[in-house]
Amino acid sequence: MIAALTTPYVAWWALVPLITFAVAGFLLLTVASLVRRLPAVLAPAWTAVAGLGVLLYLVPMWSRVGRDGADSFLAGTVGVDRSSIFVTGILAVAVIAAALISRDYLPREDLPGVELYVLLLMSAAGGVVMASANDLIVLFLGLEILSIAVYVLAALHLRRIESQEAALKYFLLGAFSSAFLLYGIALVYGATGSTNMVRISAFLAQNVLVDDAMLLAGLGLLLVGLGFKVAVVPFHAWTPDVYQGAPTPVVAWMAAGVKAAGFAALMRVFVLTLGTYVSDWRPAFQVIAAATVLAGAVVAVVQTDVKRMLAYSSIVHAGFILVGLQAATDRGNSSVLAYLAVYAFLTVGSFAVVTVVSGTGDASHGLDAYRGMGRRHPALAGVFTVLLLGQAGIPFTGGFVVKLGVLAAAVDGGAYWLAGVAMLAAAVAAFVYLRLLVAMYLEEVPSGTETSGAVPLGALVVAVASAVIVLVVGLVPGPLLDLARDAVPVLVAG
Amino acid sequence: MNDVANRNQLAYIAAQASDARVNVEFESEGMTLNLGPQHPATHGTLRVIVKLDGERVLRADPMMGYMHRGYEKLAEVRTYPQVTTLVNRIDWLGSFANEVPFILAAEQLMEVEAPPRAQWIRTILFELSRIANVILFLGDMGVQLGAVTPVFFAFRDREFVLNQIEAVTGGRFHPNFDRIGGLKDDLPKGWIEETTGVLDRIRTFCDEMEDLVTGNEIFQARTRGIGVIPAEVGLAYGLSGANIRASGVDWDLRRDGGVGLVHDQVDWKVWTHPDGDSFARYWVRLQEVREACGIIEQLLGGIPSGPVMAKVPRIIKVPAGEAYVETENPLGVMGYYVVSKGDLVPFRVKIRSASFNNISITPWVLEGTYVPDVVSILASLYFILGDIDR
Amino acid sequence: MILAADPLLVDGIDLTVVLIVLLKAGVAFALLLVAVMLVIWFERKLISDMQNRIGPALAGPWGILQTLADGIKLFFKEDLLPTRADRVVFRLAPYLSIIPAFVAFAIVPVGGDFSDGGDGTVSMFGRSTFLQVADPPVGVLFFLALSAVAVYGVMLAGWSSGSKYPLLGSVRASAQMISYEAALGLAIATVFLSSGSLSTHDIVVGQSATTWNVLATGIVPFGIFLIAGTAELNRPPFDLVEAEQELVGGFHTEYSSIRFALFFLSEFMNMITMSAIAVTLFLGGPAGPIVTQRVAWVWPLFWFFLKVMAFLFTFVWLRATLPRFRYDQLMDLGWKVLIPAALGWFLLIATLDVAADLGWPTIPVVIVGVLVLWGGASLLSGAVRKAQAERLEEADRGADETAGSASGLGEA
Amino acid sequence: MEVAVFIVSAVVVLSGALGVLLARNPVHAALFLVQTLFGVAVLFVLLDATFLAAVQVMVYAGAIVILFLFVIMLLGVDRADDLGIEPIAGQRPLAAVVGMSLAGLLATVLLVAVDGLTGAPAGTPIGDAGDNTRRLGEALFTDMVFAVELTAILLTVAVVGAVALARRLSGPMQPLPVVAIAEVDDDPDEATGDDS
Repeated sequence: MIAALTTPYVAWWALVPLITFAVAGFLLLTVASLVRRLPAVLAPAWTAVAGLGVLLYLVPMWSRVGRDGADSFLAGTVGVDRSSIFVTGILAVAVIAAALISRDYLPREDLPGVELYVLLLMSAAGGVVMASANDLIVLFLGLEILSIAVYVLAALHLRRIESQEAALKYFLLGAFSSAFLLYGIALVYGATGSTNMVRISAFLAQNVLVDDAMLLAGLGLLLVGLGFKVAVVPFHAWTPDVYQGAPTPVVAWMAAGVKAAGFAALMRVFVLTLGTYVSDWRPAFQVIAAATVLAGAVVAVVQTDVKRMLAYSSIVHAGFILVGLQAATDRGNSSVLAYLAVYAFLTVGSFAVVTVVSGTGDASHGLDAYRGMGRRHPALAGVFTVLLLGQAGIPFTGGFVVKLGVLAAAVDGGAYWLAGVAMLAAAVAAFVYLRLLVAMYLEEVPSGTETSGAVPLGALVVAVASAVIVLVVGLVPGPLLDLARDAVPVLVAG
Repeated sequence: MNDVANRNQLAYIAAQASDARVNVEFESEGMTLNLGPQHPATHGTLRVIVKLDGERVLRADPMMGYMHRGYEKLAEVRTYPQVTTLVNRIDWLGSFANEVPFILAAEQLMEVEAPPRAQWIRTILFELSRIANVILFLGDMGVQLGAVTPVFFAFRDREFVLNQIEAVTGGRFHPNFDRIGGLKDDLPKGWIEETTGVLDRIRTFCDEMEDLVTGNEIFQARTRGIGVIPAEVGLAYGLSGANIRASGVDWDLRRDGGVGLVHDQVDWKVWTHPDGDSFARYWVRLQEVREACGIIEQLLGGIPSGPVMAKVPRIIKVPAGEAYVETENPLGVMGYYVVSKGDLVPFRVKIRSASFNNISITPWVLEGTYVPDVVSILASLYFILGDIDR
Repeated sequence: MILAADPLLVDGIDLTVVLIVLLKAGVAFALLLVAVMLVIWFERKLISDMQNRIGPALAGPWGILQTLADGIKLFFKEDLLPTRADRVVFRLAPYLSIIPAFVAFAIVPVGGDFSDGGDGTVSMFGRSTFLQVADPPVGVLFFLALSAVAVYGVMLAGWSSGSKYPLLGSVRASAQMISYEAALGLAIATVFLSSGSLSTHDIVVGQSATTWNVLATGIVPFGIFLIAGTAELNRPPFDLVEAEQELVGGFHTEYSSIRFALFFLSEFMNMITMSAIAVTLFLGGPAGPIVTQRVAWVWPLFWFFLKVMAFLFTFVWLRATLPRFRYDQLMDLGWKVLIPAALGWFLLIATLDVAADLGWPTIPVVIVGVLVLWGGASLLSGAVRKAQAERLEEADRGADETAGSASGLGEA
Repeated sequence: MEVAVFIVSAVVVLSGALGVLLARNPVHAALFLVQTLFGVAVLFVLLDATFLAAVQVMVYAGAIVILFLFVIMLLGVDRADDLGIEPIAGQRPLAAVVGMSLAGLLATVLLVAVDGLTGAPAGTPIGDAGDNTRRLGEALFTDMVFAVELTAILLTVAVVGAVALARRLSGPMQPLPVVAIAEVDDDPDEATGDDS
């Protein structure tokens, strides 16, 4: 009576990262709900192993895509190419780092904690979906998986009212931006008759719309929706509050992972899908990028709370990435990916240090907490110095290399004024990092500060490893840039 | 003086302020609900002020006195025989039992003793009123949990018990039958056989209750582990009767008190339950009804012959002195403290009624329960409003 | 559009068709009203019998007009509006309760010959039609949607009264009805699997062709439907919404006069509708042996009403017998037992369907399926037990803390 | 006929939406939302999407708005909500400007694109009312299967999040951030000392 359905083709090998993250989360959840006293180390170890497994699996996947070319499957809703593999790699790194930082953070704050890891894994799964979505609906679902998990993660410090406040702000604005995104998707669907990115781009390549007002409106709304997620001016207002309130390991994930997934989505939607309309959206991107770098840098200067400072600095970074993205060229794309990679290391490292310094209660984020750190914790201060210099884009650090990359891409595209603005902003932002360095090395320890305390292993490993990687990339930039160059995003029909 | 007044005033203001703060806290947390004075659950005019967080009770305060009738004061202007008419109306479901401890106290002061036949009949009536009282509880427990049928069974079978009481005393609810030095009358003819038949009906009723209520899963879920009162807490609050026996305290004045009634002449058992929850209270009462049937049956078989009234003067003047007698009434321990100055009327009567103490544990036991449990726990504590507000 | 499945509407719409449809709607409406009147009397009489009482006896023979008398009395009573009530919503709520109750009955096929492959059509004024007001292609979903809407009546009545007991009642109502609607829906989903259609008419036809769904879906969904349906109706033992002993009258505490009568009416109407739906989904609707060919059209109606009566009797019987659940126990039953059971059974039946399609051997599939379900159930119960143990531990710790602070106070 | 139904339900939808915005009482706003959802359901029926119509009523009106109301009632936000307080100065006019401009933008889009709203025809029509449910199911299990599976993860995340946030911790909380809490001196000894 009922005819059998032909189910779509599934390239399981390409779904492994997504499935690993999701299943690891589900399993952890199941085990945690059945076993009464889980050893505290199990959940972080499990999470880190899942991330590591994904990272290792990406190597054969990378070469397979290189050999067979990009693939699209599940009725064309998922595409796998080297750029999505690259972003997945960044996500995996961020997951590992966040898990390692959390390992000591949760016991210190006396928080119960399997949910943090479960949500971390799930939101990573959402990020992977975003990085490989070939359909706007799938993209939206990935975005929601990622964001809802992160809203909750932001509130997970149940003992701090600021944490809940941050989550609420993030949630409200995030939900708002999701609505914009959905509206944008609806309008784009209305204009092109499909939500599939491949079909949209094919349609736009083959047809010239008599009237593109609807498409343009949809495009604008998509930009607003995604702009909220990656925190570019003027959609950045939530960032400082949320970064300040949320638990610091979560902030590390938010800054590294969420941003990577968000930019991957921006790249897929604008550069790939709506590439034919580049002349329409590029000016908007340029203005936003310029505003972002400038506003972020200037406001960062007047901050006294280090987490807020880093939040504004992440806004500046987002602006820089946008500078690369607006070029809409292969060079621009690869510069964006390289920037995302280095930026991930810079932020997870920095927030690892911030986690350690913040002390029990996750409360001391003022500059005071950093005064005289050079004497109290020379090693930690040294690592932090490297990371800050990297963020400032000082030569011989990875930050310099990737900043150069995006600027070059912009100059290539002829956006000289934008490159100029970005360099100016970088100079202003450098002042922020210098201020921290001055506080660490040149100022006295304020009286009454507890003098020492063992540095927890997980955070230390993350901080040191990031610093080393940032330095290595700065000194030997070739491999990373090659990888980023090979990670070309493409859309292929399923 | 001024200083003290100020201090008092300040203390008062401080108390008001802290009350206000508590109220503000509670208001912001949830809401205040008045269960009563008019409410289906309180069968009478008890008012319980319940502060809720959602459906969870943060605090419950019983407010009593809506039905206070001043019997203790009224008794001071009534002659001794007249007082029984008043005290009948304290626990109106087991009226005869109210008269007994007062009469016993008066007898103690006058140093008279009822003849054996009167003592046996007194005990039989005492236990009959227990049955009449407690089987209503057994039915009511179901009603408070939402099962309406058992109470109709209870009313049906209580009718037979009341008939028997009426046959002896002439009054169904308020017999006013006990006299200082004995009883008003002897048993009517054929009463003993009829009563045996009634006891069988009551036993059948108990079996019905076992079938209909006790084994019901929902009933068990609603009563087991609910309103648990540990023995020491119960004792500290002065609980008595089945309420304390359900917490595992083996204490029954019919066996341990032994004044004036002849429970020691028959073979019976004091039932206890270790759990102390609502179910235990229900179960202990069910067993007590059965046990009361056994007691009456044995007593009926061996009523001694003889007069039912000792020799007492026609106008009763109780010699000066004081006496306190308590008995194990259907609701718990009931005691009368009678002070006489040698007049026609008592100088002072203090009534220790069981429900007043039983209900005083509500703030303790209701904290942290849910609204439906408030009702079921109140029902399982089993109070009669008249027994709270005398 | 939505009514297109009825053969009456296939050949275009003319005046006769319109009149027939109006007639059907009118008859259904009148029938339902009379039925409600009788059902109220039936319940009161039956429960009186079960409780050693006589029940209504004065109005009409055997008190059969008692409901009518009550209705008239209520109609002439004063209509009270509490001062703190939300006027508009307070007036609106009874209608939100009664309209879904009326409309939901429209999809129930009450008669028509379904035996021997009959498709249940009857001929009326020369047209053939179904004995149901409407047969939308998503009929059962229509019923679920309406029962979802019916929650509003109860909920808003409680809220708009501006009084505490009704508010508690409506808070309970909202949670309870949503929770049990999930179980109800999952139980019905199993019927969809075995019938392959959402239309009530098709479901009845399908059952007459094979076996009744109560067997075809393996009893369990039927049991779940009955329990969840009772909860959905707010009948004992799930009548927490009204819970006389706790909440006085629950959501309708503040209602009087005709508005109260509307609530009363809709409650019993829902009872009839729920019974009729249960008959339709699980017991073959009007199907049954046609004993005499002379008045053949009466028999389906007779069987249908007999089956409905059986359900009504069950509802009354439950009311006479069972105590009420507590709120949290109700939620436990719904979420930890009924929904998982309904879902698991749904999956099992689906697996068997697939196995039959693909020609897998039945017995191993059943064994594996049951094992998987058992595994899932033990995982679930393990998690529940662990959570309970943890909660107890937490409570102990909390109690220790308060005890500690209390003793500390004592020392101070 | 269809036009009439469309106009009526459009009026219902729009007036409901306006009601949501303008109602002062959150419960009334939620009820207006229900009105809108019903109007949308009728529009679905008009498009022969009967399954969607039923599900729309079941899920949105029957569950989601009920939960809204549940929360509104439980928290009692219908009572003490002062809309007069403006935490950020000037946000209302700003919001009005932004909202108006957004509305203007969309209106312009609609007006400008009057000749053809869509560039391409949407996929094949989804069949008549009878076939509709089956087609929808097929789409969910073929073209949209990945989205359906993702929804499972999404819902799990939401449930885990809700449970994690609803948890109550034992042990001390972090102190509230210091934002001008008035010091209350309620030491009775001192107070009496002053008086005597």
